[in-house]
Amino acid sequence: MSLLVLAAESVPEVSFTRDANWFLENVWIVPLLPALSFLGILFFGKRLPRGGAELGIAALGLAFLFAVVANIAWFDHRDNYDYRDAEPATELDHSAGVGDTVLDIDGESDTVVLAAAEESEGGEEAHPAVAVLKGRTWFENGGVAFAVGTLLDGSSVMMLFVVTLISLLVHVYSTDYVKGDVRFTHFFAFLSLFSSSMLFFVLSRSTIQLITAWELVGVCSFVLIGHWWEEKPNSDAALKAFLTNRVGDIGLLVGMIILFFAAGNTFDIVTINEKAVAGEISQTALTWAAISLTAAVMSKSGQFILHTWLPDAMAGPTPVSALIHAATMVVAGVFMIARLYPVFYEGFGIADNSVNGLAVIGAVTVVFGGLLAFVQDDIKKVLAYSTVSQLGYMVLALGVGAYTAALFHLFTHAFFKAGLFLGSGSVAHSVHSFDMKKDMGGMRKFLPTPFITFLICSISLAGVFPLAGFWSKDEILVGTGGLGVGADKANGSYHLMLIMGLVGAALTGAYMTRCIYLTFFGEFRGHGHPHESGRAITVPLIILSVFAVGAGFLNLPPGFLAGSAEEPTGWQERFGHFVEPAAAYFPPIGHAVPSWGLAIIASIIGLAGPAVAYWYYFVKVDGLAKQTGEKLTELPNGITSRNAWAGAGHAVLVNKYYLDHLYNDVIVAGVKGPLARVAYWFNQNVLDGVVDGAADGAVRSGRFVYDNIDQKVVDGAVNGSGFLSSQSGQGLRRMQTGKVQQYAALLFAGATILAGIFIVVI
Amino acid sequence: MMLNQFLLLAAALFCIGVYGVLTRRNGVLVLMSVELILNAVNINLVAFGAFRDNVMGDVFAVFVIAVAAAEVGVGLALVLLMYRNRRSIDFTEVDALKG
Amino acid sequence: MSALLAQVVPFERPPIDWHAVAPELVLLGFGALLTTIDVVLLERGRKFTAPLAGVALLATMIPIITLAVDGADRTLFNGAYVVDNFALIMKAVFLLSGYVVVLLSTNYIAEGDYWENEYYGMLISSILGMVVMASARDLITIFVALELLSIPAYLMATWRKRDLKSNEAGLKYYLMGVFASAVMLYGMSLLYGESGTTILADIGPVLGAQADSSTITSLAIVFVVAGFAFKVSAVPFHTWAPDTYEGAPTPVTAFLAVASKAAGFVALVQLIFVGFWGRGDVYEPLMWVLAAASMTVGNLIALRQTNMVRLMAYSGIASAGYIMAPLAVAGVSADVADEALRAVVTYLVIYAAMNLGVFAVIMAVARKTRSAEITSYAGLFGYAPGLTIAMTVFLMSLAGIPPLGGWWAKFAVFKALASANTAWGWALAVVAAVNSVIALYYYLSVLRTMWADEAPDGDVAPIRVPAALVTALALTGIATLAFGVYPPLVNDVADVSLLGVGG
Amino acid sequence: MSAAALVLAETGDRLTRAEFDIPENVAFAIIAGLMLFSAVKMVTTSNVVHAALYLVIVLAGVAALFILVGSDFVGATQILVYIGAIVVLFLFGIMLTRARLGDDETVESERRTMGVVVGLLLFVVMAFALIDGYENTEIVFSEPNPVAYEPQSHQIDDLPTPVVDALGIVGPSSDEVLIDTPEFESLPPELQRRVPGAEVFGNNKEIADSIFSQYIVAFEAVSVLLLAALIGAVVVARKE
Repeated sequence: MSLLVLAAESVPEVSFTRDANWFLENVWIVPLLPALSFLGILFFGKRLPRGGAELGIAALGLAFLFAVVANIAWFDHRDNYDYRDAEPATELDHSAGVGDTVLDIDGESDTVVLAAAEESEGGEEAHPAVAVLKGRTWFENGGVAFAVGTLLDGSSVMMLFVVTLISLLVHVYSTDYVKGDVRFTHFFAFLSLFSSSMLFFVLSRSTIQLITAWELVGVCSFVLIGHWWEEKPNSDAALKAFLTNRVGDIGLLVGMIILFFAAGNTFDIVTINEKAVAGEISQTALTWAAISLTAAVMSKSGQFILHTWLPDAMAGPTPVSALIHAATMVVAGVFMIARLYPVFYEGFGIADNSVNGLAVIGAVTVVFGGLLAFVQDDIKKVLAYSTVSQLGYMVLALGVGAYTAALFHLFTHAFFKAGLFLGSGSVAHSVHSFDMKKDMGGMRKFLPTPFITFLICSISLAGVFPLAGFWSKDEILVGTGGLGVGADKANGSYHLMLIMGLVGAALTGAYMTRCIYLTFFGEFRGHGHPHESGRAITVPLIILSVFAVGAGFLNLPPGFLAGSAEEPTGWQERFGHFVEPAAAYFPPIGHAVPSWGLAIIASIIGLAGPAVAYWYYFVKVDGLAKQTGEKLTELPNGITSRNAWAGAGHAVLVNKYYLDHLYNDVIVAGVKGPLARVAYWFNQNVLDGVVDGAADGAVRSGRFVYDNIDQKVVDGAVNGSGFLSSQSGQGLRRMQTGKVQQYAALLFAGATILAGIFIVVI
Repeated sequence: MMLNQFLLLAAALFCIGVYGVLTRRNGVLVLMSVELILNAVNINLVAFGAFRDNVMGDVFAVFVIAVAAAEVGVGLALVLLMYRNRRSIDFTEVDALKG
Repeated sequence: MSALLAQVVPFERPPIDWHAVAPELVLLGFGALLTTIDVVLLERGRKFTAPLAGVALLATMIPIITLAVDGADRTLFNGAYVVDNFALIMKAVFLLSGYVVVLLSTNYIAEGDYWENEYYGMLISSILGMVVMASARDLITIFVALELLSIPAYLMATWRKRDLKSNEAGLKYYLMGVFASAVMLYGMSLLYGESGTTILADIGPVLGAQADSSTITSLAIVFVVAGFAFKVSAVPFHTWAPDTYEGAPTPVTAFLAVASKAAGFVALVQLIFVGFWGRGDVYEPLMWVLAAASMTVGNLIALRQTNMVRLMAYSGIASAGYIMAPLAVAGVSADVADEALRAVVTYLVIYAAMNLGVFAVIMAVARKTRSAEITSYAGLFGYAPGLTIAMTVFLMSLAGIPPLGGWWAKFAVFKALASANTAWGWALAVVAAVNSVIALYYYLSVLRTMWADEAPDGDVAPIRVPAALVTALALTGIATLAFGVYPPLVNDVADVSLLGVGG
Repeated sequence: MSAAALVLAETGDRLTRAEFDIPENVAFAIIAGLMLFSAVKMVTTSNVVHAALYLVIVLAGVAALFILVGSDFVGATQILVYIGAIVVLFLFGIMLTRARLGDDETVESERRTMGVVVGLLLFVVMAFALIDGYENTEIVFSEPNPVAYEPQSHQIDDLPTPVVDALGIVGPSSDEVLIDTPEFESLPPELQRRVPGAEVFGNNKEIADSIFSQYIVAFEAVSVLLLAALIGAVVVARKE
């Protein structure tokens, strides 16, 4: 770590140039396009043949193309930019530090490319890391310049790709999904604004811009969650989402103000980061700023205990949920940490700590969210809690210093979670309900395409090799550096986080298995005849599942297939190389070395969860259902009644099913008899108990947590504080008696008592 | 003479005025009590003026007297209007607006 | 000693900088013209009065602009009257919000057949008082300006003479106002006694040089602040505000909620930054208590309101808390004082725009529903989408959602509190933060009623909004948006300092 | 403050009001006692007209105090405006609202308790601050200073000894000396007024001068205020 710092100091830290790629310089066009489409749809949408949807799709399409080109340009920029070629910008003030110069005093728009040399650990040739900064002084006030502009580096250019792609697909999907809605045009207008705000957010250069975009994202989500506002639960949910977010926003505001003063009156993100890295900001200020900002992340990114709005937000239309959960809104919190990573890194002492606020919150959220997903009957709520859990992974990763892993998981998660949401939407669309137990079941027959894509995305989410989720989750687990994994422990050893992460992995597979069984297998329990969705719905699903399969290969761990840990080649660490800034505004984080052992163990644990769930649902529940001919969704009785059932009905019913198989086995291959008998005994007496117990236990603990902690304590606290303030408002209201002389008494007494206190005390 | 002779007398008048303001139901009496308070202030101002040996206190007192005249005029107009609307000048009855 | 000169030197008029007092004179001239027209033309003059009042207020802006362009600080009458940037900006705020109030009043007063000529005469006198207040740096001038702006306002609040509620509103406002000014006067008399002068710039050094334990000064500061805390409706001196707001004619309510409150703050700021400067040990904790109490009590009671105007009254009480908050840390250092002053001015300017906007919508809706109950706003989106969107913008701005003006106002307050970097400053920031969440809740409830509920009785006839109200809505709406989108508009004007800061 | 008093006392032969302390204090005690009694009666009597008369006594007492401390102008204004106009207004108010004479109202004990508690609390706070702040502070009355004087000759006999000493006049006591303006001005204020022929004013001139210079804006504002209050009160109070 110190080596890195030294290396960075040994070469000229900063140089400036004016020759960045045109697409990188003018990336502000990307958020502008959907913003224009918002206005266009708002004013002309109703008069267009497709109610404005075409405008939104066209804008997002263009933005997507722009983002793709910008990504390609970034590859080139990132790899081939040589600070030695850069001409110093002589007209800029050299006395200013890195990033200061971008506050164009003259108000002219310049592009300033900021570079610092990175010396990789292997001692190979220095890779310059550059961020393309472009800005304009918005206004100056009290000697402080408020700059607006774009800060483009690997992470933001990656986000551009994700946001525009997901948003484009959601737009396309929505043309079918909300067809015929009363506020069709309105919906598309805000979908565009939502995307625009998020794009604006990821490109923000100053903290002021960041806050504005953050709030805009919040307002758009409020409008979209409450899209069907005529029903009270929907507008309640929107209100709750907004209010909960507001709590965090205050944290954001306070954190940014602390940083503003601590970093010497600047809103510039790069400057703040640099000063944080260079140790020019006091530790206290950084810690408090990090804590305040963590509050913001907790509300925005649905971290325990401010996550309660997220499941409620399912009241919005499904495409909105997909957008919120995959690309916008909830990842804003994670991205904000990444943007101001030095603040968190130094503020929480991530490098030399083994427990910090961020990591703990993330770890708790991973397990907590996973457990909650078990007991939801609403398919979207399963996915919502799953998002909570996965966001926990991202925050955990950032908390343990695995920066790349966090962004990589954000990247892969965006695809499979969007795929899952849109898939659930297509199922729900055909049965007009989100209730898995009441109205779904056996959907694979009716909806083959959504079934396949849902399955692929689920497997990816569960982290099964070699789908996208495997790679990103594995990287996070390695990044914890816990229990001796990851050779370079530059970021401390987070044993607890590793364990929680593994538990979460097992839970993820399990609840998704349950969800798939309840939705797609068994007998159809709903009414009517579900029908396959149209092309506008299936095509986005297919595209997303392709990404869900393949996105992981963008960041193969070094040493995989070819090369070695020291010399990654080809696709190895491509993503990390792409997003991780190696510059003075980024902390010198260590990189964990992947471990085959951990990957295998994690895979086993990760598969154990689904295996248990598979056993429970596909084998036992399904078997029982077939046996009795009932439409079962759970075993009629869990482990509680197992003792009474040991030799009776349940056992008989289940056992008979297996006996048939076993007898066949015995007959077909008689030699296997004894083995089978041993296996059978083992099955009946050990495995069955363990499996049943595990599945039942998970469900029960999930139910307990949901009922007692989530609904009663957390939600109760949130609602209770509202109730309490409302009640105290009522009490205070009684002071207002309407009698003028009592008012006068209050006036005189108030003045007297205040005066008395001040006379005596001061 | 002691400065506090005047100031304490003024304080007492002030508090008697406050008592009147808080307890009288008759609107005109409340306004009279207000005059008591304002006169207490004037005693303060003039006493301080003598103590500080400049005329600012006296000038201030003259302005207070002038403004008090305007205030009384307006106050009596309001009380009169109240009487016309309600046939009563009992301030304790005025409590339609509350909460 | 000056007395010696007096014997030989006959009275000579002190030199008067006519340019400096030109705004007051222009306003005074128009006010006299208005009264003369009333006396000469009687009823025939009615149609001229509203436009003339509007012209009067806009014409007064001209000398203010010339003074601003000139830029020099002017001190008159031994420092009793000062024309500096702060004064000019606040005068502009008073005049422009007065102009919007004229727009709001035009149809209301004419259609209600109220005493129109006299009404605008009252309005102009009151605004004249405010304009004087912005420059007054002397206890006597502040007192007289306060009375000049208050007494016509008492009368305006009761202008709907036959309405018992209006009557009650005026009476309560008057009584509480008189009590508060009595308390304030007592405090002023003590200030004069302590320092021997009424000029704030001379009082400052005297108080600053005192020992920390001057009980008289503590009593004086608390009493004087209490008088103005009444004016800005800070808890516990707020009780009049909800009742008066509800009962008074709505344009008058708007006037009280914006201009009158701003005038109170102007006086408070002048007193604190010039007169009490150096006694931060007294006014800082005092402001802290008042700010925290106002925010909390105002917001909590607002949660339970069913009447829109009362809701705005409590929201205004809470806002008063926000505006006072920076004053609670103003004495930490000169830099923080600058920051606090900027925050107060920024908040006042933006608050004027958005609050007047809310009242414009309330008046427009009341033209149809004849009610200010929140339930009567149900389904507004269905038949008056324009008004609904305008109200959404104003309420969101009040709640502090970017990129609307109100957000900058809140931001300035937080920034000022943070810049002090004291434990008390941070604590107040936390109180303000919690409160801004509570505030959002009731604003959103109103919005939900407007957007989501069904119109009562299914009455969806559109609202016809007269031109004057449309103008008012447009002005305030554009200002609210512009302040948020392009903050330099307000930041540049708010970049002021007071003459005489630091004694 | 006592330091300031000492300095003044050292200036020597000077007729201050302090020398008349005893009669003035007696007068003060009588006036103050009467005022307090009347004030208490005013806020407690059940007869509204009596209350107005008690108010007159208080107001007259205030005027007397003003004159006692040498603020003749304010005292005169007090009598003219308060007793001459405001009390009359009150009486009109009482008549117009036809308040019953006699047992006008009863004060409930709850309200009385509230009033007593707040009033006493207020008095304790004020008195504590005043006693703490101005304990033993004396008002040192200086004579009203403005003096008008035309240069003229005087018999030395007619001149007070301090003046003779101060001007350093020597000569037979029957001689006439001319005291011109520069000489007159060189005298300390308390001696000036003892020069025969010097006219002494109250502080009226000073009050007038400062109202029309330093407080001119306030003065103009008050004029607008009175007009506005007049018009507004007429609108509100008149019948329609």
